[in-house]
Amino acid sequence: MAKVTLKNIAKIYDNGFQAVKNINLEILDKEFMVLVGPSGCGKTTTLRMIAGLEKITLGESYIGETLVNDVEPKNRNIAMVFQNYALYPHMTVYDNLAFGLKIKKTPKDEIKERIERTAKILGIEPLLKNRPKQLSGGQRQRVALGRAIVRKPGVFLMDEPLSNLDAKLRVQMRAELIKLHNELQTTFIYVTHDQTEAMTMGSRICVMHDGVIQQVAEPKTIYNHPANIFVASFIGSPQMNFLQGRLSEKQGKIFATIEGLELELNEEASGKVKEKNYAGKEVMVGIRPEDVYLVNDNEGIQSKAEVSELLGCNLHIYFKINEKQYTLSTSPKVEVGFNERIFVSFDRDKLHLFDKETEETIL
Amino acid sequence: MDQVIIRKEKAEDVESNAKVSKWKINIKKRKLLVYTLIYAFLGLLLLLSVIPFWIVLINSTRDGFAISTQGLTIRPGRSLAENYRILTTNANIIPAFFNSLKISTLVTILSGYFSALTAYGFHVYKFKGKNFLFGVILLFMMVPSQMAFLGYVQWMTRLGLMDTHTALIIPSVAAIGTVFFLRAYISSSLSRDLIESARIDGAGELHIFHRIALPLMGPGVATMSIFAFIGSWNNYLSARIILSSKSQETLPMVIASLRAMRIWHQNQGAIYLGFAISIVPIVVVFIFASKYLIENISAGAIKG
Amino acid sequence: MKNINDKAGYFFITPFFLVFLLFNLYPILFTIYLSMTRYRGFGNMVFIGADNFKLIFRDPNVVNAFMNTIRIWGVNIFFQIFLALLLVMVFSDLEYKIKGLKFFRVIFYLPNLIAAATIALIFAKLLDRDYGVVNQLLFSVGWIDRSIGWLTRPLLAQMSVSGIQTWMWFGNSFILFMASVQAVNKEIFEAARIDGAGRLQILRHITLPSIKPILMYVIITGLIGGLQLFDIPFLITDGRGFPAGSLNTMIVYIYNMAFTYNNYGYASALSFALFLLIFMFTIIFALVTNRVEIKEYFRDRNERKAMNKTMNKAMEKAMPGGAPGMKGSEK
Amino acid sequence: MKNFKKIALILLVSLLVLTGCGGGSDDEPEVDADESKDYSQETLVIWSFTDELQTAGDLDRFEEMYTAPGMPFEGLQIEFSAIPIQDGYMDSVLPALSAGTGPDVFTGELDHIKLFIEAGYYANLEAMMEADPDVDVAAERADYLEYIWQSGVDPATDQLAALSWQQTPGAIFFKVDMAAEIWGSETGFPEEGSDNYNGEVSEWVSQNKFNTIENLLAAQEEVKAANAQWRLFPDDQAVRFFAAGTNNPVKWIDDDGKLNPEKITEQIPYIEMVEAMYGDTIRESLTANAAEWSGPWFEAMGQDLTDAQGEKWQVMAYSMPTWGLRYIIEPNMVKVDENGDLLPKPAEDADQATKDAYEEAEYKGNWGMAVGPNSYFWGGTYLGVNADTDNSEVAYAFIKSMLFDKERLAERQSIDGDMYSVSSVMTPVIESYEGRPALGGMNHLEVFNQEAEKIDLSNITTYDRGLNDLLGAHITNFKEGASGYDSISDVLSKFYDDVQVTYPEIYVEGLPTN
Repeated sequence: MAKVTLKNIAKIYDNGFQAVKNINLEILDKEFMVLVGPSGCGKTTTLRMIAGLEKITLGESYIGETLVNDVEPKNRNIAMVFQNYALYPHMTVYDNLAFGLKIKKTPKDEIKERIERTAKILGIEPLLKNRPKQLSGGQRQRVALGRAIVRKPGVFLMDEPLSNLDAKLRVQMRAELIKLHNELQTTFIYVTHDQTEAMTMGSRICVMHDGVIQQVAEPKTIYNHPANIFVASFIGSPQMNFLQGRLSEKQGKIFATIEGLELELNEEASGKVKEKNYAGKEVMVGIRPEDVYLVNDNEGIQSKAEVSELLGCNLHIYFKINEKQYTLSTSPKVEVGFNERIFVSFDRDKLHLFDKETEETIL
Repeated sequence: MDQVIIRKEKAEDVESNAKVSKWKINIKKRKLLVYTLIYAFLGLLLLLSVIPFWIVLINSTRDGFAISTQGLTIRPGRSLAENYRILTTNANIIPAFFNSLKISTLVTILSGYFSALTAYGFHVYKFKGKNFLFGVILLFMMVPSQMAFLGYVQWMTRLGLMDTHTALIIPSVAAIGTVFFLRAYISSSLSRDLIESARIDGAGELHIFHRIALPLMGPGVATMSIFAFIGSWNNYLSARIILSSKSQETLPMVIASLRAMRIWHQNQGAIYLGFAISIVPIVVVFIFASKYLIENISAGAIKG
Repeated sequence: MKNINDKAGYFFITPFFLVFLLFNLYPILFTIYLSMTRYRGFGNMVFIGADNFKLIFRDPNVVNAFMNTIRIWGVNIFFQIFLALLLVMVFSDLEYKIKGLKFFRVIFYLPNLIAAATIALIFAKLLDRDYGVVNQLLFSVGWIDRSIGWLTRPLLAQMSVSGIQTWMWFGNSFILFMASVQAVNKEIFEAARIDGAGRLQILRHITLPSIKPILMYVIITGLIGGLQLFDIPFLITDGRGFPAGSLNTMIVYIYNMAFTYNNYGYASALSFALFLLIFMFTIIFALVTNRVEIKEYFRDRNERKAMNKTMNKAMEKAMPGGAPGMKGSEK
Repeated sequence: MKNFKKIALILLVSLLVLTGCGGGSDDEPEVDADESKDYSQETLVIWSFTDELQTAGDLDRFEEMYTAPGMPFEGLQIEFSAIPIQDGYMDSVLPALSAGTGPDVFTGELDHIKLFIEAGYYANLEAMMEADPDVDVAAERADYLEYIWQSGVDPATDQLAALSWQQTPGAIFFKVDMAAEIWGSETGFPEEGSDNYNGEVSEWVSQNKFNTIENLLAAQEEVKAANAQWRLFPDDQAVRFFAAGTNNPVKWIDDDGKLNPEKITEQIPYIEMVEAMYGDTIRESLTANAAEWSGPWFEAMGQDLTDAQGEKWQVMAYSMPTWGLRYIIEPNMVKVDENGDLLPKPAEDADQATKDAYEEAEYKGNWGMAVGPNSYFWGGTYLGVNADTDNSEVAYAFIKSMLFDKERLAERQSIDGDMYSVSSVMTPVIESYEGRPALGGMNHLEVFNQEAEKIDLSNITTYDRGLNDLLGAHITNFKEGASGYDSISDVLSKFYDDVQVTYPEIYVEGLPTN
């Protein structure tokens, strides 16, 4: 059983800096949990506290049912893949894989057998006699993974393991890691700042910001129901557009007025707004670029297309309303010229409403 | 480390909490002990490193009688002036101090300037025989200077440079190690584009070296210069071999001659004052430049 | 690529080479010439060919000086490295983060700054059998009941010099080791920790291998320095290498041979032999530290050769008459 | 000999007091001054291995007579350097001389000057003397002791190159009261009470106890047997002068220029004696293990020696030359007050009156001066002029002011009480000598004079010091039981190894190994 539980965890450095503030998180057995957030959000610190590489200042950390606050890393039944791979430069690949096992005094035959099996899984059998220096980035990455796998840990900790790979390799490794997770059936805790990685790999995602967990949920939920403006803006590319909006109630129906455009909210949203008493209040309206439409003249907000980027399957158009820049994503068939006048409207079912003060979602 | 793992009871009972907190206290205690041991060890090494300095400084202010009868103290004595008088009447320490200062300063300047010049010449220009000449330098880097001291003495004798400071100063124009270091340094600190753009601006070659290259090589030159200064200040063997008359003596020579003096046993305070005079300037130089120097020593370790 | 100004390069390196020829190269050649003469410091230099070199093999003092050096060096290098490693362990510990690295680096380096001449005399004073502070202290704590002849008993004198050398150099080694440990990615130590390595295992499997080049450097330069040790043994023993010749290092021996016994020719031959010895150690050092690189170089070369062979064969097949330009293009 | 410079340093204090006394003669000396030179721009450079020339007032005297206003070398500067031998006098002077940058006047001990002469570094002094109407060479030669004069002659030209005003025979100074306690009951030991009691005891000891190397060793054992805390000598350095054991020592180098096997055989009894004398601790040793010139070595002259463990030891005798009595032993001898009670040496912080009173007080007079198995000399400063000097007239004038001004020498002798090598100075002094209070009124100059006559310096070579050094190192190893030194043949074969590489030109096969 390799459940990981963090109870009121905090990390305060000697200089007073609070890297992590009161984190509560339960990572289930065999789950692929991704900790994501911008740099400095505390995700790596959290991971390192789970690994035992950082002391926990406050709170309790459990692996399985065991309190591990003061347990040495080696006794936590974990393995970790580091951002820079941390391969032992003076050892061959074989010795790198064998190191942990040798220290545990695993019988030689077993070490050999386990390494061979691992090497096979990762396709690194021909590299076993080489030294890290002679390997390419992707190969090193596999060896680092192999070193973790070979130990058969209860929990895999990965600290931005793909960030040093080139874009193409990264996509490939992403798929392999997911496959690996399915094969190994072990708990993965994966730290990244890349929201795409988070969305594609995690069975659940924990979004962090400023040492605080913003939201923990499945990728779909995070995308569709971001808990606050931070999560909404952090997840999704291009970024969600945020506009000032005003809610009003007319004959029992809730309308949102955005830059002069009045949209009627759907029933579910209206219910929430009424329930939380937001009618008549200013709110922050979020709308993802793919939910912004180009409409016929005078049927939406007037704007001017500034830049358009063709990405192949999508076309991103950057436009300005009241000097603020927004993005929309549409079919590449659309042709919009530079400085061309356009009119935009929003999918009323996909509006995200946030409290202006607390930045929490209303819906 | 400790392998004890405390099982957390499902029910949050008081006893278990108490166990946990007691264990935490034990860990705190042990950490304190480890820290105490480590800092005690560091403190001991620190003492060992500075105690001879401390003894020298304190004893240079005490009279010989107090030193031999009262042993060590922390309190400075009041015989500094008297020790100074005894020392200067018995040993030429002040002229020697200035001789050393003169030699070390000139060595520092010459080795810094000419090594920069040479390193620059090797780095920037592509002339015939360049690789051969640099190969020669590399080869001779391995020849220890002591190897040639007898030939050097005979050669200086023929040149009439024996017992002159010149014989100790001039060789610093060809400081092989410094050239080698600066050539490596220059390739990371000076871009060829800069030189070429200066040429396009119409600057002469020497002008470029003085106005552009030298300032950019500054930190590297400074580091090697400080080492050159320390090395020259502390140089004993070649000074002893080259110099013979009292008026030319350097500080280490005078210090070495204290051993043969009557005051060695009788006026120990004066002897210690002599040590202090030779140590203090170099330590002061070092304290100011230490951060810089140690980083460069460290950088050398990583490259090496 | 030729630049119009490249001739100026000669101007830049001329002063260096002038002085180099006159003050470095010529004295070396002169020493080699002297080593083939009988010369007493005055009168004629009598050319005697290799006689002086033949004498070296019959001179037990050379062997003694070398063995003395090895003993002094051995004890010194052991403690120097031991202390430096201990300090590296202390300051690189992942769990107990020890403060003050910068401060201690400066302090531990201090002994390295002082002239060996001064150090020799300070310790001659401190270790003096009758008046020395060290014996005074030991007496006052009651650890000894009889003065210890730190500098008068042969073995003790050697050990004292070792101790002085350790005192002078441990800080330097520590700085070098620490720098090379810090240059290693910290993650590697963490990885080892997660792999289950304890402190000593980390030291053995991670720290030591990663500082190996600099460790070899310290060991070999220590040995070379030991062979050239002069100021300390010379001044501690009033220039004689006593007691019992135990502090007779090569340079002290050469110095006395030339300036006390006025045998410049033999002294020069000894210098030259010392140079060869040091040169040998330097080469061994270079070979040992770059062992892996050298092995890999040869492996690569063999692979290249093999590849060239197959390529040549293929090319021969493709165009009979050889592969023109294969060699020329290398240049 | 090598430690001579230490004495010179001790001279400093004693003589500083006395330098004021040097009076000048009024007649201006005859000088061959060079009219074309502006002497105020010139400098006379003098190097010596002691600072005696300065402390004894010789430089002041020269300035007064030659460089003061109105004198022939008016305005001339004098640059004097004293470099102790242990501090590398020879290391400094030899390269400087061979580089041609040497001093105008430089001194040396006997074997040094042999080297200087052989290398041609000294100018022909005799030629300068002949050119000087003031100096009658033949008369000077007759006035100077023959062996002192001979040892400064350059064999190449048969002319004088260097000369010394000193003669430095040595003796064994010992405590008479201790001798009486040990040997008082033996036949012929003088009765106490005679006027020349100390002299008689010295005579008896010289003839019965110190006369051969065997007896010298036996005497040490007798001293130790008589009182377990007593030792004859402070350490074995005291017997090194008696290595030959005879007044006709063999030369180190035989006539065909090779190492002399007989010299080796001659040294063996001495090596055996040194080995027998040595003990790791004082208790085991025949000496007090107080090394020459160390603190305890000085202390033991006048008081009990307390070792680190608190045990007390007494030392009876010191081997010292002429200058040793005045500058080394007497300052450490015990003094007595009017009642004959011991007067303790005042502490450093004592008031001036106490110190003065101590200074004034009389010696106990319990020392004698005996002669060892052979006569020996120790030290002695020879003067010569650099062959390369540009100021030979000045350099010569300085030598002249030191060596041929007999009034000055007599005055100088009266201050330092040394043995001079000039009979016109010494004869009246010895004749009128009233005896040394410190030696109980004994006329020790007479003894020194007799000893000096027995000394043969003709066999000294430039190799002597080097060979003695090399052998001495191995003897030290042997007596201390260093590994590889099991017998005298080990010492010798290792010594030969050294000779072979150090002085290959004098090495021969087949030297004796035991």
